[in-house]
Amino acid sequence: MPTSVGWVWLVVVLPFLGFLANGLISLVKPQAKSAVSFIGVGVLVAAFAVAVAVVAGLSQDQQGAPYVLTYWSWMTVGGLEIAAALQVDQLSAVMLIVVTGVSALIHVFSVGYMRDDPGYPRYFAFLNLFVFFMVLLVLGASFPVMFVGWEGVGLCSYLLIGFWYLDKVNADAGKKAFLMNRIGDFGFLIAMFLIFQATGSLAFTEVFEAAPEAFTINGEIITLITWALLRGGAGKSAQIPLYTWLPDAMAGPTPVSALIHAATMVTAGVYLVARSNILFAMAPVSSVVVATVGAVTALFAATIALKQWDIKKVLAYSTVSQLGYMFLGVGVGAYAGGIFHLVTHAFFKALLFLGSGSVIFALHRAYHATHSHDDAQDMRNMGGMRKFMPWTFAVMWVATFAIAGIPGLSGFFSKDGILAVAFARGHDHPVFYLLWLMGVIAALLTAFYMTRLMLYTFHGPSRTGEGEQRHLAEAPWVMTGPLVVLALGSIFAGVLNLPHVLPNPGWLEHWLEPVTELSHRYWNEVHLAASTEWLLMAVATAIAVAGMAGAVIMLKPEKLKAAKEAPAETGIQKVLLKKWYVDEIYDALIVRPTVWMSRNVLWKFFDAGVIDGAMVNGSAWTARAVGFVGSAVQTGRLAWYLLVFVIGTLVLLRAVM
Amino acid sequence: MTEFLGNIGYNNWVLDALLVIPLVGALAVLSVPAGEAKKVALGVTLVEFLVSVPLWWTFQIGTAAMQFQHAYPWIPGWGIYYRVGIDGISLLMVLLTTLTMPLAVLGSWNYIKDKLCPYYALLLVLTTGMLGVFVALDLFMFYVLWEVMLIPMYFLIGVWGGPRRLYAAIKFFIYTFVGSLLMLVAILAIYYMVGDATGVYSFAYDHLLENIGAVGSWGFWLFGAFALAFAIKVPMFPFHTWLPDAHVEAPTAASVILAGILLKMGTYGFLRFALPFFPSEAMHPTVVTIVVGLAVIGIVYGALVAMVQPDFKKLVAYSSVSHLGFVMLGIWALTQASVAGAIIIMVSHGISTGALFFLAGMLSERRHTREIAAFGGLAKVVPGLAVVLTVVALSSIGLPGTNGFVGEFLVLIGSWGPYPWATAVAATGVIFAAAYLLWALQRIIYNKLDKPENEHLPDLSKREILVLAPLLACILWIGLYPKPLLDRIEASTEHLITTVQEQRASVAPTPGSEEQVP
Amino acid sequence: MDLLGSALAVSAIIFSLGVAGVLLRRNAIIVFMSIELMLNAVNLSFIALAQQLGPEGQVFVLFVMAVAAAEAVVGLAIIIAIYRHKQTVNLDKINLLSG
Amino acid sequence: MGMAIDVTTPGGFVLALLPELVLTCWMLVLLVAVAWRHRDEGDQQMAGQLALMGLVSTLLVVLWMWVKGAYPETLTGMIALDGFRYATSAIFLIGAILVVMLSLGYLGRERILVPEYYVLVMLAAIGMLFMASGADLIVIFLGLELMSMAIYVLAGIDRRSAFSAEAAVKYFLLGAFASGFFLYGIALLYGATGTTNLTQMHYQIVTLGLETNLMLLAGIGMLLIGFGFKVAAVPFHMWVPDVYDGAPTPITAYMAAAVKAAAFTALIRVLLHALGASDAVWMEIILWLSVITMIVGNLIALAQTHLKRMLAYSSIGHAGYILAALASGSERGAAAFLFYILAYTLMTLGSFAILAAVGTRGERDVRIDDLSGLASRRPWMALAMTVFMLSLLGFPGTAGFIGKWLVLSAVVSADQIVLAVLLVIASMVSAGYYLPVVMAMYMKSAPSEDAHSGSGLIGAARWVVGIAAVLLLLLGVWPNRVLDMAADGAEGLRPAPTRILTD
Repeated sequence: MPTSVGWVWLVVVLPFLGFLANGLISLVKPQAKSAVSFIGVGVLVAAFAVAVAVVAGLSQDQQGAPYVLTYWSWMTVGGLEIAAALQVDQLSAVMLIVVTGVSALIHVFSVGYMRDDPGYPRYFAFLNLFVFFMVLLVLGASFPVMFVGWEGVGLCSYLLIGFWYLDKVNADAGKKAFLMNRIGDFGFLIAMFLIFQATGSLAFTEVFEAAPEAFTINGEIITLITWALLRGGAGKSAQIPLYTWLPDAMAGPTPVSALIHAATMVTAGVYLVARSNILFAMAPVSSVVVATVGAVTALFAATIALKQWDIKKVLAYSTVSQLGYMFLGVGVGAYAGGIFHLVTHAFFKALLFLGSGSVIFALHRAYHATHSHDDAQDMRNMGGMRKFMPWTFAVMWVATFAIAGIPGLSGFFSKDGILAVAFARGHDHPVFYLLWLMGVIAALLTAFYMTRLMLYTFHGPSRTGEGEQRHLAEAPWVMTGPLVVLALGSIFAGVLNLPHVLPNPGWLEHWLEPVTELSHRYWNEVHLAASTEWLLMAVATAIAVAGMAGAVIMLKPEKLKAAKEAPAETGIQKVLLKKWYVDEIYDALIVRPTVWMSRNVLWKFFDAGVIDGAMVNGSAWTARAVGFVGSAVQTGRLAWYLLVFVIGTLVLLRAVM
Repeated sequence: MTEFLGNIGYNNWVLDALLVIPLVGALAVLSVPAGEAKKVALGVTLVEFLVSVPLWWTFQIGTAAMQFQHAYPWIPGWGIYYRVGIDGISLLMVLLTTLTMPLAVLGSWNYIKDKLCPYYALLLVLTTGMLGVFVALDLFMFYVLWEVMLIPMYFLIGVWGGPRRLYAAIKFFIYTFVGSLLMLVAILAIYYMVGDATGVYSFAYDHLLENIGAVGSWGFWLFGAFALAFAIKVPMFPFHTWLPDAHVEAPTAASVILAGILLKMGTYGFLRFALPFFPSEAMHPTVVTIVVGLAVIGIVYGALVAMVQPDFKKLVAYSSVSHLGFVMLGIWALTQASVAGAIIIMVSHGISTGALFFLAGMLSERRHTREIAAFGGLAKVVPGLAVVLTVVALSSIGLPGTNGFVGEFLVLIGSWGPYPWATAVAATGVIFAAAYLLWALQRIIYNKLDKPENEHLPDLSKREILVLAPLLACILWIGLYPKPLLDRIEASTEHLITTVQEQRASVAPTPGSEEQVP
Repeated sequence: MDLLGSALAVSAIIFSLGVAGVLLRRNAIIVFMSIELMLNAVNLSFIALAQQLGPEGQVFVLFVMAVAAAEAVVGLAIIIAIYRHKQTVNLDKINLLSG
Repeated sequence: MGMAIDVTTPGGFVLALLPELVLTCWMLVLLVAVAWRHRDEGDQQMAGQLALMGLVSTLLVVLWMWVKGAYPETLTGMIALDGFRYATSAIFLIGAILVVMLSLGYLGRERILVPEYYVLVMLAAIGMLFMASGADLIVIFLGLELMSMAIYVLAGIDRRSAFSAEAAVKYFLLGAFASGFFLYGIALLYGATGTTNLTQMHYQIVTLGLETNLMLLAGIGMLLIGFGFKVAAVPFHMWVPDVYDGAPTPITAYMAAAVKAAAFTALIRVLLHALGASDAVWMEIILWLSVITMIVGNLIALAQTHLKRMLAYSSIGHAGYILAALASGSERGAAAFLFYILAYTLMTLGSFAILAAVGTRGERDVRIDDLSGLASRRPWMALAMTVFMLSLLGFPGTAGFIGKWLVLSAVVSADQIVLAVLLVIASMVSAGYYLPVVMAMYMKSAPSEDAHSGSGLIGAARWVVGIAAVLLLLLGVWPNRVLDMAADGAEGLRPAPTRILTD
């Protein structure tokens, strides 16, 4: 084992130390901001450095086998052995770099973004804690250890969404995120139980090794397991039907949205599927379900993104949609493709969020200066921001091109990779053509709504109030710096996994080979003629251009009115703005009935009424009532006593004789 | 260290000392002025704790035999002895008790304002009672202590409790009394049946266990009597309605002890008596269906009802119903993992729920109400308390890395094999748990700080930190490294499982059991 | 029917009459007299039985007579006591204590 | 081996009846004394102390005989000389002693200036002693009547109270009525077996095969009715609440404890000793009596608001428990009875003593709620009352529990599990009225500042309460010695048929 791989525990421990230190500061001396920044960012940079060293060590290694580093025995009972162990392999390496790298950048950005917030130390403590759990998630060597990270990131997400907890909306959103995640985690748990029952282990290496013998292809058990895992992944990665928490999660500080709800945590579901690729490969039906869920989500979320006015909500639905792509990717067996999109998405979506954060930051400061209470996130209050924020404006366009799929940028390659495989699978079953088509339409919508976002935000006249405009300014360098780095990533990350028709293709695919090869024999080889591949790329380009052009032609930023003066939406527009009323439907069908039933039926009627009232107090009351009757029979009249006596006598004598 | 302990004969007197120290302490507390009572009580419970701590190391891992065992005649004419001894399961319960008691005293420090001497004396008497139940190896002694414990608790609730304390106290008493009296009849019946069969009339646990075959066809009734007594104590749905009332009205320390230790006596009773004595009855398909069904219903029902409680303590009380459902499920699944998990939950529920009750007490000490709606935005005012409350709530939710997860996970994964459907339903408990606790958390420490009374509350005092810190440490310790605990209970659980399965096979081979072999 | 049988039957009848008197009358004195009637009915049985079974029964009768005399003393005294309070010996009116 | 007594010799006869004779002498002395000195409170105290001396010396005699292990040389005497007699006699005398101690202050407080009171207490005690020692139905009948008549008078001893007088009338008329049945029962048994001697009766039943003889059965039934009345078995219990309620409290305690114990003693001796061969008949009856007595007593007690009536009904419930012990038809049951009745005597006397102390303005009117706040005003009194209540409830740690444990043991060992279950269910119900007493004392605050200011234990009553409470706790934790004594006392009570036959 390369020496540096052995350092991997540092990547886990460093953020945790940061959390402890910052947590302590937040309780003891909250005004020590510079120390907080130093610790918070420092541990991340250090963790990133160690991560690079670990991956470098791994890359020099020729064995290709995963390294499992066991630290202590966690739960050992009977046949169950779960160790506190980390696993370093090609897949976790990729994730490690992305997580620590993007996190480090976002930490830096946060130094600027959050500098005036009274909860500054707490913020960094939570952010550090998040990185700790995220690293644990990607490094965990078994399902339960991964689950620790899995739930941990959910917790941090909860804490950070509700960061401004004094506002009920934020606290609600955090709770909703945690609960939705938990619903998914239920699936994760069930999957673990099934896996343990079938293979007798929960460690990745052992499970995957045992899988070919333990399961039959398309068997009942494996299908159940993968369904359950999918449920877990869908919760974490905001797929239908558990996606509604993610848009609400925008209630948290914007860097949090960028880090947790775009770049890292929400991709955990994709990671989970990729990690368990052999299980999914052995359950083709589940894979199709994964792909379908992904494609439908991609399309569905994109439609909602079309009509959102809140800049972060647009990005949130965009994230849901892009996550759908990743699911589509891993669902069609393009595990490397899914991970690839995960990586590129981490760059450009983080960039978009941070960019929007930068805009919001500027607007917020302006409103703060004029004591206005207008919504700093509503695009109708923006417009013409390019004048004030040139850097932000530039990098946001880069990201928009990337996500829209303009050739040469990272998003083009990653999205195309997934769609190409989906198309190729059409050979096996026509349903994949349909999925491909949905992906393409979603891509069209993506290009459209992203352009819409850019147009309304940066172009046209400024709809920000006159007074406020004086206060609008570009963000400080601690914020723009990370943006630039991410922009570079968004542009160039594509080279990681170029299509086969280009030179140096498929580097990431090759790198992940040791992890994904397990599943190779269950999937048909993907065959795409070079011409088809070129054709698909052309289609993708056309779609992207069409979407963007359509937006430019159809939308008139100059005619838009500020939020306060805007007319109410009607018809399908309103339905889209209200997100197809999914939240309301969930609320009416699940949440309210559950609470109502719990309160009125279970508690007040059954618990207090039937059990406690009728049975417990009822029996006490009955006994007492009988007692009162008996007491009333005791009339005090001797004649009656004598009568009872004689009746007793007769009965007794009858019994004796 | 071990040498020193050997020299002073630690193993020979430790259990007796644990039972005697609190009683002596109680007399001492009664004889000092009121102001000193709590200090004396704290001292006594600390001594008690220190005396118990070496058990952790002197306890021999890897054997299921009762350790530190010895007996003195009590009513020898009736085969009644003072017989004590512990195995891994009792060890954890004993240590949980001795750990909880000093905290309970500390937690009552300012909360209890009048009749101090009797209060602390009762706490100490209660300690003896609880420890006695966990170490007794004589059914008569077990029964006596099981009942005697009711009295201090009855007074603690009834004298120092909340507004509806009278109702809660008598309900608690009669509920428990109902179950335990039938158990008394069952104990006597076993005594005579075994005595008639063997000629040796004795209440010794071992003796009765060995010859339990003598009860013959009465097994079901006897099991039923034991099961009812324990089920009420657990409390299993639908015998749980004493719990919310008792919890809500009891003073903080009593709630902590109730939740932390008293409830465990029910599950302990199942592990120690009901299952080993009546394996074939307990594992009869009908009984299994009922118990597992009630356990699962309890999990979901407790959680749902907890969700809508306006009173924080009541919420925690119903959450106990839910958690103890997991324990029952784990015990009945009868696999290594599930039983070990059940025992871990017994310990960790004691810690987490204990901590929650402490926190509820601290909140109501500050605001003189337990209504969740009376709070809001406290994280801003009392950040320390908010942090602790969050951590404890998360442990109660079963967040991985905390004690709650280890137990629930082991129970569920162990129960999956025998009862997949029930386990699946039980696993939804993790969702509901998150629902009720996070909602409560939100309404207490988050949301708008809109009540003026809440604006100037003091944060945790040093004493309160002292109460909570050990619990927090345990939460993380058991969450991250439960191996020492698991090691200590492994032999006992294994023994339990094999005994039950062997006896079940030998006593009454049911047609169903052969089918289950593959 | 032999003599013993008839004596026992008469005794049983008298005893029943006594019980009936106790049940039906409300005057304490008369009730008490009915009780005395019961005792004497039993005495009749004793005497009849003693004829066959030996002297124990006759001895018993003497004791019963003594007891009955004592009982009459105590009983009448008690009835007088209640009469002082209530100015009546109607048992239906003597029901301060009930419930 | 103990001391053999030949009752056929005058000396032996005197020895056999020594306790009764001693007590009778004391009673006569006292009677003479109060004939001369009956004017003021001082005279009354003197009478009480004399009575106390008489009872204590009799107790010593009984214990002496027990320790000596006096036994009869011939088996068929009229006087029993066995452990059961000594044990029960001792318990009656303890009861009587405690009652006298209780009365010393009570009579003065209630202004009942009747020194003959103590004579009557002693007379009743003599009756009880005869009931314990009677090995012949004649002796038992005489003892019963002697005891009853003394108690009739005692119930009405408070001449100024209409309640007292009413209690006396009710008790007297019903008691005399029941005596009629009792006597008829004896006549029938005599008719069936030709004897009134218990041992001979057993012999006759076994040798003549009279187990199901109609006359015998009728006799058993009548006898059970007579005893059922005295022990307050439902449905012959109707007098109990009213009489207990109306009688002066020490006398109520006396009736609840010693009188009932004496009736049980005679009943057990008759059933086990004489009618053991017909146990199939009476066990069934006793079982049913036990069940309805427990249930009715406990349920009605639940509805009571006044302490005195509650205790009265509770004593019916306890009669049910003791009947359950009898229903086992074994010496184990008799041993259980012995222990139980001792514990019961202590706790009943204790709780009535507290009632008397609290009820300075009339015990009849003391509601359970009137005890509110007693714990803070009279902590020791409240503590003692708690012990009594818990003991009555049969809670572990008190003698009441050991007693109930023994009863249950007897029942279970006789394979009457259903009865055992009913018994514990009845006990559960009883928690519903014993606990509120504790609750009122400790958990409710006093209604007014001066509540309980007048209440307090007077003089010797303090000792009664103290001794009872301590003994109850002691016997609850360390009952060994008394258990042995109870087992010893019950031994040989039920003669084995073979032993009689070979005699």
